[in-house]
Amino acid sequence: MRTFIEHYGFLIVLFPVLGAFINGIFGRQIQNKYGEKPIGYVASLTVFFSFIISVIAFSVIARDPQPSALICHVYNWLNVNFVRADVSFLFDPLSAVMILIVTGVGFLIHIYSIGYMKGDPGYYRFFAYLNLFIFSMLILVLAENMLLMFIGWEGVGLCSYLLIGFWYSKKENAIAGNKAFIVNRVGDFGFLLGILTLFWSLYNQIAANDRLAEFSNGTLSLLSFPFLAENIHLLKGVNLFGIPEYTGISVITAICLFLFLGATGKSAQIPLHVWLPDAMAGPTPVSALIHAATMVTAGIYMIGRLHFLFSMSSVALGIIAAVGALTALFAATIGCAQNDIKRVLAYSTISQLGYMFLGMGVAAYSAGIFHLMTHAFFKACLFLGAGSVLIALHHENDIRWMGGLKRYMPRTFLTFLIATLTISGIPPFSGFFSKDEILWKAWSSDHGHPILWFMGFVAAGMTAFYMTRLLLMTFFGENRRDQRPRDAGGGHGDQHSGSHDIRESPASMTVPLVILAFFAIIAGFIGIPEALGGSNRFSHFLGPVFGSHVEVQHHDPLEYILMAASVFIALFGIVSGVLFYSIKPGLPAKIVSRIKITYDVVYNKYYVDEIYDFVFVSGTKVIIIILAAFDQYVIDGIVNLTGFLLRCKSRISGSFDLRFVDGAVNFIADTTLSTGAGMRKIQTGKIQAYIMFLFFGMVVFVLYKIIF
Amino acid sequence: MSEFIQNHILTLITFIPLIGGFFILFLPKDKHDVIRWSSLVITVVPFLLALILFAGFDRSVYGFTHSNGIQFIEEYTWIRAYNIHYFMGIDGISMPMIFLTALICPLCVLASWGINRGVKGYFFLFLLLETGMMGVFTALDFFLFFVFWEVMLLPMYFLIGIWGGPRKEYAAIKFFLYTLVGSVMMLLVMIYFYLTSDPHTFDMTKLAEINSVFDYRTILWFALFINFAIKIPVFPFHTWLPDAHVEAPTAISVILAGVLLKMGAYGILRINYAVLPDVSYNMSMFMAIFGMINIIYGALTAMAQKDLKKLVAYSSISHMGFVLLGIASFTNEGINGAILQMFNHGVITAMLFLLVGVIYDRAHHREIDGFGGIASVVPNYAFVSFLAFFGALGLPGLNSFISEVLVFIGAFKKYRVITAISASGIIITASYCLWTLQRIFLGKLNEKYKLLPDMNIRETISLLPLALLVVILGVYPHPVLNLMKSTVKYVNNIFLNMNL
Amino acid sequence: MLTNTESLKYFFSEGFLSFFFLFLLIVSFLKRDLFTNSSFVYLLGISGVIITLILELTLATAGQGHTQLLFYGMLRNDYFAHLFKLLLVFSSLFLLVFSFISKETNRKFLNSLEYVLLILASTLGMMLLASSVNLLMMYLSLEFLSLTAYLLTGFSHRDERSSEAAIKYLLYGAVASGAMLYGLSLLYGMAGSLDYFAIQEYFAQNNVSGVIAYISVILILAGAGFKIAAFPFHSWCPDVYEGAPTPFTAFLSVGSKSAGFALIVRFFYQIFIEKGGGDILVPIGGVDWSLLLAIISAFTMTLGNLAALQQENIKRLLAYSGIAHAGYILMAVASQTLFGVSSVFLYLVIYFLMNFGAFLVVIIIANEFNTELIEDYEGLVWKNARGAFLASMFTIYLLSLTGIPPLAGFIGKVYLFLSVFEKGSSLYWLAVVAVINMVISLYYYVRVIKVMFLLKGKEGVALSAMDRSQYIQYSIMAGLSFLTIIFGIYWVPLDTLSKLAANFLN
Amino acid sequence: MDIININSYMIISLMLFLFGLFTTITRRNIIGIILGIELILNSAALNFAAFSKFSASNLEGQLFSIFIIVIAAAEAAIALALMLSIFMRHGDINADKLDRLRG
Repeated sequence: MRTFIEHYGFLIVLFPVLGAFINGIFGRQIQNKYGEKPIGYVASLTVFFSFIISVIAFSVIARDPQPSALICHVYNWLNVNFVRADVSFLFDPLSAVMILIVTGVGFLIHIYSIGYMKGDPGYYRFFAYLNLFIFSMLILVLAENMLLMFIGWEGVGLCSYLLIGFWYSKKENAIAGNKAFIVNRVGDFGFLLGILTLFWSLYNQIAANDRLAEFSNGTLSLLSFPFLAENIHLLKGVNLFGIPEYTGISVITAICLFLFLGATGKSAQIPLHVWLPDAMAGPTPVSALIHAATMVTAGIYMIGRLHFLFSMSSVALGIIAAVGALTALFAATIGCAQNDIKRVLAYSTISQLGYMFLGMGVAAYSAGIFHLMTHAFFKACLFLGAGSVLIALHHENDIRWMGGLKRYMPRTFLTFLIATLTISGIPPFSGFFSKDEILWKAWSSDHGHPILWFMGFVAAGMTAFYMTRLLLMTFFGENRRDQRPRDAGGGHGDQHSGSHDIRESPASMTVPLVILAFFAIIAGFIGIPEALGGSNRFSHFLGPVFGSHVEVQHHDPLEYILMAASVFIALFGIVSGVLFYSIKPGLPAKIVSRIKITYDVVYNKYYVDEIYDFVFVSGTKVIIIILAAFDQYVIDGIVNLTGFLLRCKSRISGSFDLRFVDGAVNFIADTTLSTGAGMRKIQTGKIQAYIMFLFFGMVVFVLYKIIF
Repeated sequence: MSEFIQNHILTLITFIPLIGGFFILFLPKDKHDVIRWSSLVITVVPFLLALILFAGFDRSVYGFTHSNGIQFIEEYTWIRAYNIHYFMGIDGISMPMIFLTALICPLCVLASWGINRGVKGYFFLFLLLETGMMGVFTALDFFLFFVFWEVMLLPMYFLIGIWGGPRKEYAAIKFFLYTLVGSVMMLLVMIYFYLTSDPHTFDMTKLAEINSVFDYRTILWFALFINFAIKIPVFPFHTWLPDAHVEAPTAISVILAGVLLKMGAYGILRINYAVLPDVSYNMSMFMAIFGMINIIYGALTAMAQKDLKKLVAYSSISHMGFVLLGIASFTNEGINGAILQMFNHGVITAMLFLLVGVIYDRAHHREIDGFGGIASVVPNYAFVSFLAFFGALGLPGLNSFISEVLVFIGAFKKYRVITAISASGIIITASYCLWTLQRIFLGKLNEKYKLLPDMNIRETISLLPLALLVVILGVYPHPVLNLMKSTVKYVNNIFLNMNL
Repeated sequence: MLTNTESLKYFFSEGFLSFFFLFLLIVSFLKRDLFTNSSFVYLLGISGVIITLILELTLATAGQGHTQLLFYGMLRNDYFAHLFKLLLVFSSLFLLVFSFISKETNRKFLNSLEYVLLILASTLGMMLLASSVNLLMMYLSLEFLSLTAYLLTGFSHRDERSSEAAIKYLLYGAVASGAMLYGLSLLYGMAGSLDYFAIQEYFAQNNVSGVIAYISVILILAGAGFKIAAFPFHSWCPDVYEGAPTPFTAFLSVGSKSAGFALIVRFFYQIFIEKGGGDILVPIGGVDWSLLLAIISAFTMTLGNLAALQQENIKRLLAYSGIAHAGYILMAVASQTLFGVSSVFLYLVIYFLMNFGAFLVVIIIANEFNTELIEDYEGLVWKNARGAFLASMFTIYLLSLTGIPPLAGFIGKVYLFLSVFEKGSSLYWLAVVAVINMVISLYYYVRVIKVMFLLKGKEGVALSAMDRSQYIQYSIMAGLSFLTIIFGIYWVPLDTLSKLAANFLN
Repeated sequence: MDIININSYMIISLMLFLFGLFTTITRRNIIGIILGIELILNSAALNFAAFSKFSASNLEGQLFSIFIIVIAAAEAAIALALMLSIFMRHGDINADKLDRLRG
């Protein structure tokens, strides 16, 4: 079976791109001739095929986990001197898990989108982009070397740009797409610098102990992950600029921070998180697939893939953990104050990503990946639930005007309830296990620290609070549709008064919801920690990738206390949510009025967007205007400058004929022309002046000779 | 017959357009279509020859100096008294450029179907221009190289001057003066080389072998560098480019950006590096800094432009900055990346200018803000423009990414800070590309262009090969990379064992 | 040193010319009516000059290698003299042909016979000047040429500018040749002899304190500089060129300028040079005339180009361009090398082609529109086939004057730079100045092209179509432009000729 | 050394030359200019004659001065002829008026 994967592993990647090609090029004809059905089926089938092969690959790896990864080499993409990159795919437990998530959740979302996008003119375009996204994500996940990963990395950025700006007729969507791509591009800049520093410092070290000969046969590649894994130790003592006595940042930390900058760009952490909330402008399945399950997790996967690099620099890990924890807390606070259903989920994604980074930061890589998997399931379920709510209420997404949907949409409500409980971290559900493991590792692991645990702990409480608020305001209480003031923002589409016509979404949308909810429940059981008697099969499964340093078996009593504390904080969040939003509906308004200023600050996302706009966007605008003017007037337009000066001089003197201004090229040409005009003045036409000039010339030459 | 073609291929490639041009002069003046079709056929012939050249090119030969073996050599004594030879040959550096020129010229003829004033003169001058360009890339005798270098100037002046936009005279004379200032400096250097080389020779490859004999080396190097910098164009000398581009007709600005800018970089590799290697090595920091300035400055000024064509012109300045950075890196990867970037940029700028031409033929103006949301009205045009603009910003998977990565990797070895700053250029490039796309294609549909016709067959044919190249070279760059690898390896070795 | 009677054998081309001149003079007194029809008179003149040309050619080819001093050391018929004579006779032939073509001289002139006679006389003067190796002979032939030129300038008496130009030309010329005369007398005083070779021996034996020699050289330069319109002595040039009838202006800019250069080269390379080993030339006489000529050349070039930038009148523009080209040629003279001498001759031949071509176009346009202003050339190429032909020919000449490669002007410039560089590093600055001037010159040459090509013609100014009768004009035009292009690509014949001209020193 | 030697001749011819130059430049009348030119030519003739006697001890110098006289006459003739045509047109022969050709 291993040879099967080695030969046909690339099919996983090939199918989605085939689907994208068919839908992209022939989509319009198919849609006009045969309607929307075949397009949806083509797209979903291709993803399903790659899902099947992923399952085969997963089973192959799960059955005999050899240490060496399984590589499916397709062709040599780039081979210039020492820069060598092949298009080849790496199958090991980590990538197996990831391709399962990507293709599995992807397939479910494809099914869901068939229903969701019904009637949209750009139907074929949507599925083409979706397939293209799956293709890029699979490349990112299966890439065997950094450059190929970079292609996947930017490929998903492109697809998110296309999908966010899918309904491009509205200006805001297009701008949101732009914002997403440019912020990602900032991250990619960091990623690129990481690759460059890694490449050259590794090259110098290898050249130092003259192992360059190995590269002569042209098979080894400096940037491929297996090679990096073995030779990263060479970089241990090296500092950034390779100058021995310069003691500053070690090159490992520099590389990790650059790569982490790339990760924050992609996974929307603190400095570069601004694009994710705006990305909600895209269709909901897009948000579910890209901005919840797969793309945003790319950063975590990258750190997981390069764990050997990151674990060598405790400084970098500390920063990652701190940023993760901070983002979790920061996003959670904003989440509580948002009224748009999708924005709440967006901020909750940012905060959950913060958890994953926290996990990675404390070197609990398997815990991070475990939370990534469970988060993919319940967050996708939440988004799809929100999607079906939006469809039912004709694209009304402001939760203040919803309520009481429990009666009309039982299945959506049920799955939404399960997912909310999972995310809040209630024990039987998978959310509890993965989040708790991270929190435990945040405290216990040698890179961890109690403050990190405490920040995670508070964020967990807030998560429970805002999720319950969301659940209650949408599904419980009575319907507040008619209280909607005429001009309230958000929610376009016709105003249906009354609530009688809200119907449950069709089967094609609710079935994926149920499956996802089911996974949200059972996913936790494969990672039950030893403390609770489970064998934590998930971290053992990932053992070979992250080095199976089996934790010491002692059951520290502290673990149980922390577990109890996290359950307590979850319940406290839910209870306070219920208290605020169902028992005493007036209470939140009163509290808000008392802490008006802080509420406004939190509601407006700490004005981060406004600051970025002011500093960067209008800043660059000013710079480019100055530069363009500089280019036109100073360098090129010395013409206009001197032309202007000469014109006013000529108006004053009136004797010069200055028609030459339009023909002059630049300052030098200008002076030559004016001296030319001067020359003409000497030619006065008087014969005696000429004769004087003749003798004057001769006298000058004679004097020159006598003097020198 | 094929044997004749085999050993006269370079002369044929260079002079068929000229002979065709004279043939066109005798066609009847008013039969525009006959003229257009015959000139198309005339430009397709060199393309076929270029394909033969591409097939027959031996990728393993070093080239660059006489002893290493230049390919497809044609050497006849031209003026015995002064040892001037009609010496033509190609190696890894010139082969991609010849292929690019042979590819772009037929597309430009296709794009100039709209010219209807003095059609005969236009196509004659265009074919003369093609001969000049081919000659520059094939000539290996400095005298012949200089003759072709100036022959190329003449038609450009008339093409911009007669068929250009409103300020065409100013742009044309500016172009002519800037380039002439450069080429007169090269004339002095050429004569100095001739007189100080002991068996008085103009042959560039032989000059490369006896390069230690000249004194005043730095002055010579700067004279040559300024000439080629004006052509690239490098920062302080670039002001002719936006004017020339905005005023030139579409097909001419395609040629101008697609091929003429590459001659500067080609010249630096062919003469500066060959004859004055030690000075070039010392000046690498100087060139790298200017490369960086070009990238950042070009990108920022592009962002501020209101006119689409000027924007593309400034983007060319920014992309050529990569070429200069790559050349200045003196690493195998860097120089390979630079030459690949020359090829890729040629393809992408040609596409961008053709697209500008398409929209200009329909809307008769180029104000970026004048359009809006036309993607729904012209889907094919939108798709190709997105492909071109994403190619321009160096999206991985398309061709520019490979050359940009190679340049970055190459340049990072010696100039870490400069490369880091240049790498920030990709952010600025991404922002102005997307901002332009958003203002033209996305957002609310501008009522004026509700019934804008999509691309017709002629335009599609002229854009198709370029679009395919952008994608294919992104996924599989070997066809072009293999051409230059061995020559660049040799060039790199010169500097390695110069133990500086 | 041949006696007068023996040297007549080598003198029959000038002899025939003077005989023909006298014969015509006498016949004109007897039968005035024969010469009323000016076209016939021009054809007569042309045939006379052609015969002289043929005779000169036979003399040049026959006289293989044995150069003598004729008339007791007055003239020297070496290859330098023969080649320059051929060039000068050709230029007077073109002058006659152009006068035949141009309406200004063909229709309006009453006494075209005197015009032709004066032209023959000036040709004789030039031929003598090219071969004279004696101070007296040099002065006499120079004055002979100048006096006839003063009269020819003032010939179109109906146009008041022409007589003003003539009087200016005369007064300026007289003063300049007076100064030269004074210089010659000082030189004679020092060396004690009028013969070039004797003076050279004098300077070779005893080194003279430079000041007196230097002053005499500068004074002599006044006369020679006046002839080629070099820097301090150029003031007459624009006014005379504008005033004189256009064919004669063409002749002045090519013929008399080449004669002036023959004089300068002969004077400096015969007297102030000692023949070192091989072709090394050692300057003697304590006068660093290479630096002097280099400075004059730099000033001449720069002044010529700068002043030409904003000319409105095409003849004045070509005048200043002529001054600039004189500056370029002086560069080669200043290089003090044999190769420099051959470059001078080569450049003069190429300059001959370019300038006569340009003036032919000016004459034809003057015939059509009766104008010399550049803006009247507007949109010439778009008028009709004839306009397109004229405009493209004019472009070839103008671009060749700038020195754009595929044309002969570029080869001329390359030769000049080669000669300057051969002098070694002392003249590099001059090459840089020349290069900058090339760029400046591009501007005003291309301004004319811009007017012709890039601007749309004024309506209502029609150009008569190409008709059969003007076939002479077009064949000459086509011939000149063909040569300008061919010599730009394959100029070996020119090179051998110029090498020949240079070995007059041995 | 007799009193009148070569130096005195040279001084006189130099004086003559300078006077000639002075008159050419200052006189407004064309005839005045022509006179000035004649003076310059005569100074050269004097010089030649003197050198022929003193330093060259051959007759070439005097031969030269005779030719100078011939040339001076020719020049004067032509100058006067041209001046006549100027006079007929302008009515006067003021050198400063002749500035129609300039620039």
